[in-house]
Amino acid sequence: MSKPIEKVMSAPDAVKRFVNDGDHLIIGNYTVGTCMELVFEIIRQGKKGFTLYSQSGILDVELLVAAGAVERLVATYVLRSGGRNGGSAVERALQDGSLQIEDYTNYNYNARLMAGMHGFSFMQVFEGIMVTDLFKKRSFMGEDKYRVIKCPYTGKDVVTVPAANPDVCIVHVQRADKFGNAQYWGAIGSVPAAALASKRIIITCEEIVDTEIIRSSPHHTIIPAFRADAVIEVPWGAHPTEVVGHYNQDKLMWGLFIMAAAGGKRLQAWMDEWVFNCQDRQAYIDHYVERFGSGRLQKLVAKPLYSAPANYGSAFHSTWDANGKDRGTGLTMEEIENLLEERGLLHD
Amino acid sequence: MSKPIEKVMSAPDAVKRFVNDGDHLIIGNYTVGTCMELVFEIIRQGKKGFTLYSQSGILDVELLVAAGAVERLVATYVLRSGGRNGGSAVERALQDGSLQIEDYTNYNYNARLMAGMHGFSFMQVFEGIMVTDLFKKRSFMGEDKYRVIKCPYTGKDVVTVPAANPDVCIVHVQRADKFGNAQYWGAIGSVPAAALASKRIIITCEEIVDTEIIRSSPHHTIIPAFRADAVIEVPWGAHPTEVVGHYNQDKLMWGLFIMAAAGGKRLQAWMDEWVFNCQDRQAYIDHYVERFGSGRLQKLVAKPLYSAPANYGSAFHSTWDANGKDRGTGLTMEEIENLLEERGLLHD
Amino acid sequence: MTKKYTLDELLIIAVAREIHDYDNVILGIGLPTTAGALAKALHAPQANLMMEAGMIDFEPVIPPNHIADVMACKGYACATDLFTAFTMTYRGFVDICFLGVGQIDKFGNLNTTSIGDYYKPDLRLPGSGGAADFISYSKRTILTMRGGEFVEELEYFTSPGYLGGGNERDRSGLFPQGSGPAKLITQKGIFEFDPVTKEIVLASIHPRISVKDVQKDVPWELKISETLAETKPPSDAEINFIRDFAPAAAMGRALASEIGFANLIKELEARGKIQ
Amino acid sequence: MTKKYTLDELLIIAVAREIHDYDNVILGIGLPTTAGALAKALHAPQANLMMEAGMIDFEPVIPPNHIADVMACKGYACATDLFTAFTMTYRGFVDICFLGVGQIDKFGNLNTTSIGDYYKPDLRLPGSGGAADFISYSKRTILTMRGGEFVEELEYFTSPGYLGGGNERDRSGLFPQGSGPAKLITQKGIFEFDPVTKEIVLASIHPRISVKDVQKDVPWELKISETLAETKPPSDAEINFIRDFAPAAAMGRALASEIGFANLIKELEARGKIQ
Repeated sequence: MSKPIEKVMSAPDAVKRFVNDGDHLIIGNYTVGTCMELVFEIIRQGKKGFTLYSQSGILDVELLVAAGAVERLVATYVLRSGGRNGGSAVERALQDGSLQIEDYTNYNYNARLMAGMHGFSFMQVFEGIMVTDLFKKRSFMGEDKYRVIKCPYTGKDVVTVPAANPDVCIVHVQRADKFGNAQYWGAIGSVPAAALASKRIIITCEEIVDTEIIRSSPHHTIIPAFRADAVIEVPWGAHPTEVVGHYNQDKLMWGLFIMAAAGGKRLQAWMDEWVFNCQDRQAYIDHYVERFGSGRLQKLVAKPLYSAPANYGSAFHSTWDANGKDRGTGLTMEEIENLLEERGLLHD
Repeated sequence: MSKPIEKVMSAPDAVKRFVNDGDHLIIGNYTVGTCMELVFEIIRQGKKGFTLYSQSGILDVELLVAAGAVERLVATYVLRSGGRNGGSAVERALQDGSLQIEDYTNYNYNARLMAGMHGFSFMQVFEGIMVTDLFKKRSFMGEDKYRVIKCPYTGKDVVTVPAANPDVCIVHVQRADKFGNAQYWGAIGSVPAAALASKRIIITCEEIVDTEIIRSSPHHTIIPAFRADAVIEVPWGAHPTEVVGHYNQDKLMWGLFIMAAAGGKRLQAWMDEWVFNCQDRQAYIDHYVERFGSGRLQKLVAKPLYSAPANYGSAFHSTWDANGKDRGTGLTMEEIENLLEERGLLHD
Repeated sequence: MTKKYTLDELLIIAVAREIHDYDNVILGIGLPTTAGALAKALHAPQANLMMEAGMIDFEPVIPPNHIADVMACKGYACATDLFTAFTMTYRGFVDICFLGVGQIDKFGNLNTTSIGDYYKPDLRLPGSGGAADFISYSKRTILTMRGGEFVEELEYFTSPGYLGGGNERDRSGLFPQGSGPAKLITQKGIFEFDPVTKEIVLASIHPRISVKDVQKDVPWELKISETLAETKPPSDAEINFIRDFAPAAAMGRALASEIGFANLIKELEARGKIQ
Repeated sequence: MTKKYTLDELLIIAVAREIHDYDNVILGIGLPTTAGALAKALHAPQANLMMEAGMIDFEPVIPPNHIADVMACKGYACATDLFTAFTMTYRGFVDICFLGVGQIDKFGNLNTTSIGDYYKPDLRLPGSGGAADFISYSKRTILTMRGGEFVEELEYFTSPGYLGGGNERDRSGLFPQGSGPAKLITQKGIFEFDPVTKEIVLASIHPRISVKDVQKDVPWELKISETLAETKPPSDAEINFIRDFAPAAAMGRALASEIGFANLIKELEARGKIQ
């Protein structure tokens, strides 16, 4: 393995090194705890030409599309602000021809990632899709969007989707260690699959913790260190979306964004204020406090509600008992070495 | 859903109700924490004619085969006692023609369960298997053991295995609630897939805990209540195998079993003593203490080593703030009801 | 004497009554989550509420913000992933699900994707999300509509109802026998589907709504049930639960937003943060 | 002056030396776990030790009892499932794995399933377990043999080495290019595979073993490397680590069992539990 073992760096460095123009880029998060700071940084650096994958597009997709960074969108659900009379950056980009979209169901989209994560070239989906326009209307994926094969056991039609292996996944989690072991809990959705299907993984987290914390709770680890490329500690990194155990959704900022999203100029103004004029997440939070007061942020901070721990205990953690005897044979090291000598088992 | 909501019953009742002669029976556990008491009870009740699935056969498979309960075995790894000069119940049953075996790799076996768990009719496996005798030599599954299709995207050969949906899974876990939510941690192996692929699920656990414990740590739940058929609290239910956080493998009893397994008569004597002459797990443990002393058991008891908890906290858990005002509108209930009246929104 | 109610409350309560005790329930966001919380509190205490993001058996204590909002409850029994939440549906373990409607045709087929040319849409709606797969494989589906429309022909076919009507859905072999939309609930009435033709039928009408009021939204001659009933009004317990659990849902989205926004401005002004 | 060592220790140490720093390592049970612990302690501190039961990055503090023994370590970095552990291998993320040998042929193909007629075997061995898939998709595979045998023809083909030799494995298109068994390590020597013919070649011989000793186990004329070397003896640090970590492994299975059993009898007698 050629990756450095410690993956801690800054968000600008991570985006510079691991996100390229024209990449297939996937938002790892699903509605909750979205990797907002990485989205902001990608926009600040002017990266573009993406094929963007998103399970459920909210601010993340709107901002990247509004920034003109996305050419193709693989989606299941996009944001629409303000009902029939409203709009969205996605709608405007479709209308002016600058964006192509390929629609899937949540499950179909996830199946593409599951195939990618496991190294398969395709995954089965449910046959009912064949009667819908999801199946019948195709955009940039053409024939490959869905294909139909015969089950070798039942002879029935099986609908397939092709594997997705995005170039880079950006994802926000609760905690990680400096090696890149990332822990996430709450609504699992497609988060692990999005990360593991991807070629490169950039992780922001609310806190970088000692590796002992990670190693004591391995069932919460969704990305093992050897798959991670970058780890960045970004408190409030998902604001205005929420992070389970850290802070709630900020309905004020969310509302301001939603109102802005309905119109192109308003959205541009929002981005100027919150993305371009804030050089990093700390500047963004400082600006927020200046605009709205620290009390509003403080109100969002989660009160602790801890999971019941799992006991990983064992009766002992050494071969040798308190009297220095091997638990198996009841012998001390000296006795063992003498025995090996006696039996003629030692060579030099 | 017609199942009763509370699933607690005795092991004899559970086996009587949910295990039938001729069933496809699967051992949910994988080497560690094996559901020994359920295996013992199935043997005590003289159930037979099984097609048995086991990821890694140890005492469980040996005992069921030695009891003459198994006609067909789907396996990846079977126990062999004592090297070349030893033997096993499986070997003896193959030699006398009373048992048929279908060999898979660990991954192929697990792929059959993944297909079954997800409702697919088949699952992809890795193409390298085609050069081996696992692919070429087939037993009771015949042509279906593996089939080869073309990938609709790459045109390459894709090897498939058929879904497995066993009639009943028996499985031991650390803790469960009375509704059947079962939590397991440690080596995940194929444990969740074995349970969830099956039509019925019988769970033994070291402890039945308050449902609040379960609900605080949902990431450890491998079987949701609506899939469970029976829950039985059986402390030491996996002895002589180990249960993470509860007790270590008992090398004394394990050793006695291994020595017995090499010969049919010795194994029968072991079963007479430990299975047939002990009416339940408590009697088995009592007999153990009588034979070997309680000190030996005590030495196996795990010392606690708890996982770092996950914080599921939120800023608030009620729509109403401490002053009785709705957090969204800042109004009291009375003010809201007056407003609805004023705006003419109320009907009767 | 019963308490007075809003039309939003009537709709939520009609939805809640579709959930039976012991049901495995997939809830969508908004109205169904409040309905699910109501059902669990009042008449279906053992209903298993689930979300496609992988939350199994959750009990919301506040209305969830979205489909992946575990902070709206104090714990849930099992965290699974989205893939498994859907394959569990495909296997037949989901008794009932709820979908919102953008456009609906005579046979309960739905569009929630786009209006106009799909490739250059006049209106881009959210899309399928979980809808197409849930209505395909859940045993029953309850549709709800606020702001959607009845149309002769969908502009995009997102989610399958009864296809061309009659037994076409069952005959296709693509769906579990007997599945499909069971009811459509709007602020005017409750619709069912004719057991033979599968055409939508007005089955129950809310108090003070006339058949004409309903017909004017429907571009074909709407079938009316021979046993057309008036929707049973909400009980005090139902109304009180909704107001306590989700006052914004009781008020309706427009009013709740208006007052919420005013409240925010007031708070910011008080802190000198808005001039 | 170096410490004296047992043949079991020599074998384990030779295996450990195959693990490089930063390797993603799949360990099987027994000898490889001790070798993995040794490598991590002495020369490959950043090696990622994994087990197919789904343990990623574990550091054993005692020798594991089996392939799913998390009680042998104090925590591990990630718990995944068996399916994912194998698909991760298929995708090329595993640098090295270790397999034990029942029967091995000239081109490194393996039998760990049965001897005699497969359907009515003379000897039923354990089976494939993870072996066939790991040797297929790991970048390198190290074979170890204690008690196994070299044969002209396998009685059951469990796990693919170089098939019929030459470039047949690579040419088949079924395996990653360049994968396959890299070495076979026994208590007598270390074997490699000819880069062109893929036939097994004796590359290194343990101290005090003659080529004749090795040849007598092999039913064909064994190829000997032109650069045949003597295996580098263990260092004191290596020997001390093994004895401390796994005294039973140092002693060898037969002796450890004999003494362990005697110890048990003594203990039970002392407590009056055996007459």
